[in-house]
Amino acid sequence: MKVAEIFKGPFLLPSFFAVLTILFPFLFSNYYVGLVIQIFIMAIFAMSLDILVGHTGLPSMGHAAYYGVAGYATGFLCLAGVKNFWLVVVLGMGLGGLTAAFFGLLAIRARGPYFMLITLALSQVLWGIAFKWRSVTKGDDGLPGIGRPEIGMGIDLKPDLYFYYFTFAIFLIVLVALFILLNSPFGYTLRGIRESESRMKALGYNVWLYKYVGFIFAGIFAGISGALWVYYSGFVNPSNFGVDLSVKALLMLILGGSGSLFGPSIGAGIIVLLENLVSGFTERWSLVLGIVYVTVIMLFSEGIFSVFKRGRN
Amino acid sequence: MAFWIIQILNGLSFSMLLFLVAAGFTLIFGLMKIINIAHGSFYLLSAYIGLTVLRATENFLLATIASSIAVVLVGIAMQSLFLRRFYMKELQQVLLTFGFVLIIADLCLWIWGGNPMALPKPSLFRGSIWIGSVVFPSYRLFVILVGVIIAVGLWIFQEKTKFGAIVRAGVDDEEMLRGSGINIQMVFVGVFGLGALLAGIGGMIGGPFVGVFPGVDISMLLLALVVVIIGGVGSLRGAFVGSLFVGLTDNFGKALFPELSLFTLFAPMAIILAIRPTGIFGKIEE
Amino acid sequence: MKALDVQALSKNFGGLRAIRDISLEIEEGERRAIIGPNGAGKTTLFHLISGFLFPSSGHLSLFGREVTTLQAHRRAALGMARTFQVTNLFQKLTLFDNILLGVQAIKWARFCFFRRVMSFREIMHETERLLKEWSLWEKKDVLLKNLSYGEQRQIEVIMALATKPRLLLLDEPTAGLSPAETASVTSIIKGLPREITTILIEHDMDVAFEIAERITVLHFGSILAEGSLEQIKGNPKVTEIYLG
Amino acid sequence: MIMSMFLFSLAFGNRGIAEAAEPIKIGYLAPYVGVFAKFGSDLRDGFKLYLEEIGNKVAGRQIIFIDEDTEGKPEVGLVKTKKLVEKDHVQILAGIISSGVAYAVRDYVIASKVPLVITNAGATKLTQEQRSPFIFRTSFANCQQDLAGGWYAYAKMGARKVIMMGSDYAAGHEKAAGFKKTFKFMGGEVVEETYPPLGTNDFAPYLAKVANYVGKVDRTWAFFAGSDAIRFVNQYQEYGLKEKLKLFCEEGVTDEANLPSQKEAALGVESYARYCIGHDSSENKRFVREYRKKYNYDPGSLSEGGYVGAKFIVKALEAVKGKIENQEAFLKALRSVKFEAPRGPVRFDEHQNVIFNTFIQRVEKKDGKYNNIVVDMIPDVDQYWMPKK
Repeated sequence: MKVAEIFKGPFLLPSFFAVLTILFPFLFSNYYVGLVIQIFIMAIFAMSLDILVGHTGLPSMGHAAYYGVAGYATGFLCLAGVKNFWLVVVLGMGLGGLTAAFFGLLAIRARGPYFMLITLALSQVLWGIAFKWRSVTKGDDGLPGIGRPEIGMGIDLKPDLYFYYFTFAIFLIVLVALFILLNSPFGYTLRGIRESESRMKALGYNVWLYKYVGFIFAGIFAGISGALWVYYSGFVNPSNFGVDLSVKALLMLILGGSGSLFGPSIGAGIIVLLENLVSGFTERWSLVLGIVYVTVIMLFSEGIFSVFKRGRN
Repeated sequence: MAFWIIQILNGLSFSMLLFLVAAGFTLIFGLMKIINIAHGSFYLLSAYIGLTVLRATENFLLATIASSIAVVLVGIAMQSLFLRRFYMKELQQVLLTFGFVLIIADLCLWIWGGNPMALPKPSLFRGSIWIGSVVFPSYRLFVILVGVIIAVGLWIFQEKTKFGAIVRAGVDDEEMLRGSGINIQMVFVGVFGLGALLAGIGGMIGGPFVGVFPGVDISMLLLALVVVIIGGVGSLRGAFVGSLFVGLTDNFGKALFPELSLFTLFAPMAIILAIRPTGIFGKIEE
Repeated sequence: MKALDVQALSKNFGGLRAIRDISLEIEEGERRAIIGPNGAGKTTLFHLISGFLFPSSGHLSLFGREVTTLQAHRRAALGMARTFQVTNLFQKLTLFDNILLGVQAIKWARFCFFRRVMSFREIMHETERLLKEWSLWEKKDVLLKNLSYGEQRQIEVIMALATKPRLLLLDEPTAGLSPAETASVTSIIKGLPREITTILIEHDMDVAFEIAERITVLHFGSILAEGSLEQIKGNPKVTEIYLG
Repeated sequence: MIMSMFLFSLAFGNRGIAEAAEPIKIGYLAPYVGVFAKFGSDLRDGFKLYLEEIGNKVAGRQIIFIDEDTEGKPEVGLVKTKKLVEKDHVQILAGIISSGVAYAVRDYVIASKVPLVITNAGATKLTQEQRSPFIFRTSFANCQQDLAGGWYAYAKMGARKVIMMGSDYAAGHEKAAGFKKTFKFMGGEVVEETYPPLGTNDFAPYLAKVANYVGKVDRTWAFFAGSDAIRFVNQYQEYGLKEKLKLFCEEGVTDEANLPSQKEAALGVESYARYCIGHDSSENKRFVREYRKKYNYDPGSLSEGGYVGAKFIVKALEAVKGKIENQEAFLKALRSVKFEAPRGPVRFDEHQNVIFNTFIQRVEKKDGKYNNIVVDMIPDVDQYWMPKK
């Protein structure tokens, strides 16, 4: 499919939204621009998790581990004076991947519920280290004062408006990268493993190796969102490893529909909007969110569009 | 010398509390293969209800009964009305329990407010006793006693009773159990209720010294997770050994090298995860 | 050169001795059927040969190479393919994707993660050829779970062939098929090129005799008898265990 | 991508608020959950008490008080600050209990050019190396009264050796540093320091260690806040240490907010404080009377901190006749505000941190109620205070 085809046919609807999001900052106040930046970052995080959950059938419950590692790396590098964005984000991705490489060795042996338990436990080990190693991570007070990076070409990312377009660009790059990765022979193999590991073994695929490499890819892409978040908020602390973060990413997949290209982004959009707008209306926003999550899972357990999909085939 | 006795007793009292919370968590995971994120919420709810009843009646036993009944009902309702629909779908069940964490936590915040509170101790155990030259609160001995009694009770339940045998069979091979004609959903409701009861009693026992405050649900969940990973997933024996290990290490860690204390909890967990992912007594699920 | 050489193979599950000291030699290009009543250990033997189970004792070599403790996917890479007694395919993927995964399994391209599958001409054409050859091309975009049981049994065989195996293990390929479907699957297997060694597990004696040249009869985990079609037909012990 | 559609319909055209005598919006940040929950509500009640005294109006302009819960967590505090500035367009920010939250929001506050009047968080660097014209503090720096306390312990209490226990977060370490600086300057020795984590429920392991030092050191210095302080003081007595090894702590430990839950365990405990309810000035007596009338509980140092913070802001607004939009003039006016607060005369030093007298107080029981009474006073203590040897 040549590039031209991408913006025809099935991609008409998303490209309409792309244009809309470009005009967005001129229609809304800075607060909503900030919200959409958060949506982009969370969408990248959810997409990275979907490599595992949607495509390989590995339900990781500790995905915040790689997000947090890249976040702290960004924090330390920035406070040490490293201003260049590309250097920091590559290091963040590297560290995310490295952590995933180490955790993958421990987790990939297990299956299903045990895999969930181990990935959750591993992410909490990092939370414990970040919380307790005060001399380095400053514990719960975290690392404040992380300035916006430089990306060369003379663009200053301090105002949220520029950071908005920058994050949108990174989001598109990740979207295309994942589109290619998940439609490559490697991507097909992951989905084969999701459907039946024994059949893939019989065909001659080294199933463990593919799961392991998939796990590392998920860590690398999660590293991007971890670094971006710390640059956006200017702050990192143990909560970047939080259980709630890993679970929220899973909810985004369930809500938006895992295993699809735009599912994670839709889920991210809905959940980030829900959290921020609901808290604007009622003080009991956490109660409302809890009820919404339960209802959503009860009704659309295969994602919000599964209701339509079920109708189609 | 008294220093060591005090520290061991401190550690033991915390271990028993951890056992109560971890035992329920590991039973639910062992049989139903789901990580019950809302397990800490049973602790939270039970402690708050217990506090209200205690303020009204000053009777610790009555408060424990009331809070336990409430928590068991919540547990059974959660399992039979919601989790049951997603049988064999672990991911959806776990995310459902996360929704319940938010609901229960915010309801408690709404009703009891955000100020951390401690349950008054039962009148019998308000004083302190002398051990050698140092004073030790008698309530903590009570906690150790309750923990041991419940541990023995659970052991008898698991080894000797029919329902206990069914649960053990389920933990070992749930498909086979289903095949043998036993109504698996009833077993799940029973186990979930039992898990809630244990965490609820933990809430009452922990109320006076750990206290109850927004956020205690997640910290209790994490502690249960550490205990279960170290002791072994799905086994009561593992939960007991794990809680002893965690309770004592945490206590001695804080006493001897405080700046590393939380880390002394997570380091052993990481090591055990590396060597044997399902813990000392857990079953390797390849 | 021997396609498969099994020396004193046995497998115990706790107390149960599922496979008792089996020795078996199959020449390259040969068509062997393994028959026997339920519980004789046929599928367990298949799992041992294909690497899904590891033996308690004994040796196993494939095309002259020792594979006793080699992992399943490494044995498959040596040119061994198998089907499963219980259909084991990718239900939520399309028929095209299923076959594609088989075709791609033996190509280096399978490791590529930076180019889309559609850009690999030879994989796409090979998949198309296979589907057309088995006249399933018009159903290429149908999700597998929406295909009939008979079609799925057929696809199990196609999937195995997609990896261009030298040794093909067929685990009850005609189980649960209608007589017409059985006939078509049997003719497909008979039509396979001669150089592919085929080992067939079959419960149905007629199908076994139709396809295979030599028969091995398994009984309670050990070999009761082995020989040409006539020898097995005439063997009293065989008829006894079947008619019982 | 449906969020664009959703937002498009929701918030189009929320620009251009009506001109008239625009209200002045004050964004208030305080924790209403967790360890600092009680302190958070005290801080808000004190702040609101003063606003009510002036009828919520300054120079004809209505004051709108928008309140956000930081949950005492730095990451949540930052999100809520952004919401107040970007969504509610507040002109002044005030409040913040925890030093961790204060450090987390500093850069954003300066970048968005909204003045922040801290009414409690003692984060030292914010009025020292990291000071800024936009950041004021009306409560205390995390070493200010601790410097006076360290000197007092050595010079007046005759303590030579102490052990120190502080909460393991920014304030804990900074306050300990202040006390240690003057105590060592005078020649005292700090035998051991331990920092239990914030939100420690069970002090048993640490207290068993303290028992080893009975008879070997003269005092236990302690700083804990909110519910940690309640549990610490109660368990300190439970382990029989109150009589054997006297406490000398920072005001937060036996603050009026904690006394109802500590009762007997706090009796006789001495501490150094920037505000003492027992201070007999006419302004303090009026404040305590008004506070009890409105909220029917005793004002602690947090309540007074909130009250004084509000008064500083309003006095500055009056000086510029309510023209908050002219920020330069408002900041200049705020810097030069001086008045008699319940705790005594207050003014800003050149780094915009408040100067006040430090009290030495002790918990006494009078007709069934527990309150702090003034034992001594050290005048004019600022954040760089040092004793004359």
